[in-house]
Amino acid sequence: MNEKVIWDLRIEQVIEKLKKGKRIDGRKLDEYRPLEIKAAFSQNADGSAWVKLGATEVVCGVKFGLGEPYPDSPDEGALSVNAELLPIASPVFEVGPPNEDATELARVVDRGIREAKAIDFKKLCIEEGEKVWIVFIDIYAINDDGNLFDASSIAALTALLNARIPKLEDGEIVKKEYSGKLKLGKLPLLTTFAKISNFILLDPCLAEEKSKEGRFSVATTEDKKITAMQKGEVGAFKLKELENCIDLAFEKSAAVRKTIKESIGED
Amino acid sequence: MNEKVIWDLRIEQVIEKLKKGKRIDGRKLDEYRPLEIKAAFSQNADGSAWVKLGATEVVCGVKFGLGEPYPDSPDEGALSVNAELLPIASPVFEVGPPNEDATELARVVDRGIREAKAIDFKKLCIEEGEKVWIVFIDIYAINDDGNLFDASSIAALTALLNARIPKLEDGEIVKKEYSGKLKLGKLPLLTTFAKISNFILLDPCLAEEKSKEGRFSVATTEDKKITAMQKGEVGAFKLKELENCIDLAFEKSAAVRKTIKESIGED
Amino acid sequence: MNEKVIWDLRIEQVIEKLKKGKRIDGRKLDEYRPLEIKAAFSQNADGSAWVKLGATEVVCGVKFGLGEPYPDSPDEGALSVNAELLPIASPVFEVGPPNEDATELARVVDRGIREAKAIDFKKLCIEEGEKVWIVFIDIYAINDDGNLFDASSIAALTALLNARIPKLEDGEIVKKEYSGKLKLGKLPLLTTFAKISNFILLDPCLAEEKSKEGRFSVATTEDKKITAMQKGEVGAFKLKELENCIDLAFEKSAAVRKTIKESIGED
Amino acid sequence: MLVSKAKRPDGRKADELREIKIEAGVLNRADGSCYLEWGQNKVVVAVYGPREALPKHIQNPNKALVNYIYRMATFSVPERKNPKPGRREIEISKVCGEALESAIFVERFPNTTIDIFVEILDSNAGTRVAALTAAAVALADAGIPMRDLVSAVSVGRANGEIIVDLTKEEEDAEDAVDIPMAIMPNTQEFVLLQMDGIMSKEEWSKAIAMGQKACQQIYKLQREALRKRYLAAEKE
Amino acid sequence: MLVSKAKRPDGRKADELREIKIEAGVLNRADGSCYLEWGQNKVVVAVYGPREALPKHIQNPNKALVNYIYRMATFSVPERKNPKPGRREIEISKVCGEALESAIFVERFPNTTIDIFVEILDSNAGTRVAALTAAAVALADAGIPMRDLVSAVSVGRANGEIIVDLTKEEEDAEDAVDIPMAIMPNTQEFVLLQMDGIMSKEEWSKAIAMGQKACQQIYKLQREALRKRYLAAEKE
Amino acid sequence: MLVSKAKRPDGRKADELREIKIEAGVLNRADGSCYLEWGQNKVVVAVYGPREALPKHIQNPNKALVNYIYRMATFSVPERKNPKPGRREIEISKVCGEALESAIFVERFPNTTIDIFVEILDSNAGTRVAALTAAAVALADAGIPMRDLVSAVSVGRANGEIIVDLTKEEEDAEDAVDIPMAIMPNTQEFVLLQMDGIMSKEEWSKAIAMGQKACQQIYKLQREALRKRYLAAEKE
Repeated sequence: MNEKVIWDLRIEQVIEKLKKGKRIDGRKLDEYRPLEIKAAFSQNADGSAWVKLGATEVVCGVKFGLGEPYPDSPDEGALSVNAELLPIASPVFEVGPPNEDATELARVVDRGIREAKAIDFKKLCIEEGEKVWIVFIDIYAINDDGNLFDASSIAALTALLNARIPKLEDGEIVKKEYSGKLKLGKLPLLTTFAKISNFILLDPCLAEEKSKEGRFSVATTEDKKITAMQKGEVGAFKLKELENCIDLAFEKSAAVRKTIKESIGED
Repeated sequence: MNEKVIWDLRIEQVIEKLKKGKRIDGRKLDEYRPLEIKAAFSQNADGSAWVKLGATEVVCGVKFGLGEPYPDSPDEGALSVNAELLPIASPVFEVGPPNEDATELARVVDRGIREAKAIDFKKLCIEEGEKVWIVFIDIYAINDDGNLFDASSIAALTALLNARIPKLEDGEIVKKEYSGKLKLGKLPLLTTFAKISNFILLDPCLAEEKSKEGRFSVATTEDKKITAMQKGEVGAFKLKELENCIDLAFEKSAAVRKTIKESIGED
Repeated sequence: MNEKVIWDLRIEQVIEKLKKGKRIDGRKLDEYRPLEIKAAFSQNADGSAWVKLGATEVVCGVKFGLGEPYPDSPDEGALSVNAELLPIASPVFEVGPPNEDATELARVVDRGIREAKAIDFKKLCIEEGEKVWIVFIDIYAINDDGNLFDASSIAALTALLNARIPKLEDGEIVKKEYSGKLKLGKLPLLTTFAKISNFILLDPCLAEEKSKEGRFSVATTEDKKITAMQKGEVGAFKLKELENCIDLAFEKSAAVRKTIKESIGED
Repeated sequence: MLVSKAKRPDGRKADELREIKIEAGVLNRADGSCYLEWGQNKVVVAVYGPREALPKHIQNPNKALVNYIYRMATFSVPERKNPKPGRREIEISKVCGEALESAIFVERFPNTTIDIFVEILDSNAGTRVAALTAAAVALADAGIPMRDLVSAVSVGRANGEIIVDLTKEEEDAEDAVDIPMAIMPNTQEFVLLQMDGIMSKEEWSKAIAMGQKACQQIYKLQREALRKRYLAAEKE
Repeated sequence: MLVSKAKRPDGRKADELREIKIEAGVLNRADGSCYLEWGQNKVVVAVYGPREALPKHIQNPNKALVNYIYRMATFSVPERKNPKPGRREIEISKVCGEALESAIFVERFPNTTIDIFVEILDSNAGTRVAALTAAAVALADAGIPMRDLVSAVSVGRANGEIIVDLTKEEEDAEDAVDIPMAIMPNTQEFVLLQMDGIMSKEEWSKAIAMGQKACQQIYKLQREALRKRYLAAEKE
Repeated sequence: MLVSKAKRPDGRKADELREIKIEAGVLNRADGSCYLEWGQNKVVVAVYGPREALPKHIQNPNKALVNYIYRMATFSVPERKNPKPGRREIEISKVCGEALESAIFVERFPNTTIDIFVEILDSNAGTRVAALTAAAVALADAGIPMRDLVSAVSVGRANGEIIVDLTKEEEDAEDAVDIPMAIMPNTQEFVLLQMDGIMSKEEWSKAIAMGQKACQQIYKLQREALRKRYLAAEKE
């Protein structure tokens, strides 16, 4: 109850300030919050990343599993992206299997990576029609202070970039030994915007998310291709607004990509 | 609430009229509502039917799948009948997995077909002990204006009658090609009755269902055999009443069978 | 509501009496309720037992199933212990999959048996790496008048002791024929205590369970080894109390073991 | 009515029931209970209620809800049953609950629920009618007012003969028909009637008549169990 | 804007829609309904509400909840679908419900829910936009006040061409891009926009422009269906 | 008490703990939180409450409910864990919640719930005691009044030696015994005690004594983490 009153005041504040061209935390409209990445934080994961975007925290782990290929792509590995909005991350998140918010998050991150052909699935074939690698990307929200989408996308890309493929012996995984790194063809990243009172804001914080009239995310690659889009939440965007978002995404994701590379010692 | 009041009035009306020997919609006690059948309405289904029985609407699709036979019948295919009471069909139906009403409906339709030996399961064996056809019959209630049992039974039989068995190549299903029609040995149909104030009514509409003190369904074949029975809902039947129902079922299902054959161009 | 009032009075009574060194049902602090065991009561089970401990009743059945061994123990069979707190057993038990209470119960019984190496899993290997016996122990609470833990442990051990291993022919189970008895290396039994007002009571009845400030169970073998422990429920134990419980468990389980042997005609 | 004299696999006559033992009031936590053995079948039933139906929105202001849950123990069948309730158990729970509700004066207990929990501990065909028979006794033991008891039996055909109380072996016959039925023994009205198999109306009528007779025997056993229970209770 | 003249597998032009039939008010139990055929796609939609949201704790005192449930019949796809809703259906339900809510005057109906149930009975690509188009008609049929209708179409690329209304065959092309979109036809604002595939911003802009044009055609068909429905209702 | 001088696989002495780092107050959305590293184990804990328990019918008018949820991330173990919680996680959640409740003044907060959520992000034996240790700190950080902190450690036997703080490698020894324990460090009372393995009472007593000593070290680290947190909070 009091919680509601506080948020109502925050929303008022967000809108008040925006009318004066200012964001509640002092950022410019097209400015990301400070980004910190800890790559490879988990030893049991084959690849991992802990991402802080402002106060928003997301962890991601990559594991390789063995499985059968899909009948219509017998020489290709597979990708499975899952996300959990842990109750740790927010007083409003609940215990239980992924809800529709977590499902949307996982699927949008998945599409960005999959459609960019970031992973060469043919290289993940072990025995055609019989055995392939399945890449599991598991994302956990640890603290939700807004824009879990971009934080998750950054965590997933970083975890993939430091992921090592397990060593096989007689068709079984050898624990703690690796045959090499996973190589990525593209580096797709999601860039997310909120619309509030006809302003378009990059990387909305929680107070801004609660004020928003629509979310728009676009996944782009380093060579300025679009690989996924998602308009979500209640609200409507004008074509001009979408076009501006796409241009900003090309520009802003480049800086994020640089931070990611630094985090894995590739700069 | 208002809904409840309206139904209470309708129930009063049903009983009032019955006492004068009349049904609420003017039908005779042993009269079916108008029946319309659209066979093979869905291209992706291997067999299908859209049934309107008065305002009650049910769709049914048949799909053939590959599976292993049961250990105790290694040379026989299998049958799986499922029903969903879609929330589309009624303001009181809920989203979710089949509840006990849907389960009963599916199992009664299943028994009628299975016990009549309508399907020759031995002909659905592909490789003994290894691979057989599984016949999936999936029933969806689209509009519930009473007697979903008979509408579902009619839809299932019609869908089976226009079902084609997929073509196999190297043990895999070839999409959109068929090896022939499924042939049925018998044409079992369910005929359902409601008991209201000691009257027995064929094909109860929704208002009659809400007034009923017991439901009785009997599946019969064209050669006057009984293949399944189900007394359901709260209420009790006298032996004489049951016997009359069986005789009526033999008679009334014959006309329905004729309409089904017309719908698939076999008359 | 009235239920609650009655239990509150019973709890008062339990504590009142304890202060005078007496238990509500007249037992000594370290005394079990009367124990009755009916071994092999179910013909379809491979082994079974019906246990009455005072008014507490538990049934247990053992079934052998065929399965694949775990990759890290290719020459060993497996054990699966499940427990259901049937709503039959208590007005507060609910329909549905095992809750956390049933899960704890099953796992504590499981650990007692497993860690004692009561079952020689190597003897349950049929074909290394391919096929092994899985021992299913299924426990059902029938009447909960307290201490389901010990009743379940007694039922599980008795059911194992009268369990017969099915006969195999061509790798399949032959119904109603057996190749021999399951032999147990140890006879582990759980002994459970409640702490109430700083008294430690053996085999708490329901009124005592409701009064308790902590439960402690210890699984012991006939050669005075400890094979499992579980402190459960809210409450704290002093080291001295735990040590006394262990000593009592060694002593009291011996008598129970004797009753079990009698029930299977081995005395 | 002619009853065949041919002997059945277990030596019974066509209209002969397996041995049935009924004991009422066997559990102390339930409001009513019954333990029943019917041949190899072993059933425990507990009844709770009428008690407040919760959550409140499921309450019916005009009558008690009757909630019948039929379950089989994993080890009660030849091959271990999955602990998760199957569609068969769900359907049986529904129609058996409806059968019993037909006999209970539910209108006397608005906003309540009468819960009937059944567990099958060993089985050999006919568990649903065994359970229904036991449940009627448990309801009476709980003091739930009923128009009449409910007595149930399965009838049908196996190996060319119309018979009562089929065993698993008979249910597996090539020509088997299984007809579980339950009646209120005083009015002879049917509250449960199902059928699996294919037969003519004439055969069906013959089977039903045998079932009606068998239900009267079962009714006698139910009353006897209740009588014993009342005598024992009086003594206490 | 130049539209390619190359013919597509089914003979359509790049900017040509498949045949679309819309019928409003087809079900008598729902408050509003619509049946739509779009090429091989067949969709039924029912709308209930605004009705009291239950359980009470989900109620929003400031607005109606919009609950959109998109499901595919098991037989509506080439290989039988698992009856359990998949993650794809859950995501589509979420974003399509949000798209429609953007057009509904939800603030007029506090504490209520508007339930929109969609079932796909046959399919060949573009089912989510077909369903959304049908749902907008069903909402209007239910008399739910809206800022504007919602018209939806999928655009994208296949075999090097920017096209509208892709078929399954086109979606399976090596270079396929699928962009489901929905707009409010009067304001041209986007309420749904998704994308699968990889393309440049220029191609995307071209596809979107074709989609905007197509939505105006679809809008016309929606209004026509509603007009027929109102005329029929008036006669009654 | 004699402690063996034999070195363990990772070079530790029998009574030597792995390195432990504790940080309190790491999350801004939770009422209390803690991040803990214990050897390879990595744990995050968030505490919410006391807050109103919902739905209302679960409320206890005499005390706060303590709801402890222990989960492992899929990637925190050598082979990817199924995301669905397993029976192990359910049992651990139950007994660890009961252990903590033994120390909390729950009677001061009727009708509320205190929610404690644990996620294991990397693991190498001893995660339940690591989590319990972190949870006690998170509870203190949330300002929940407690009789005492709770300090936890696992003791046992491997390769013939009685040791504290077993690693996975030690847990896999032929003769391994694992005894997770938690005490209230001031009263030395046990609030958690479990055991896996087979040993004599004498060995058990020796292990427990080592565990009690280790808990005092852990208690020191917990207090230190809380002290830092309070100093930092004061500065703000």
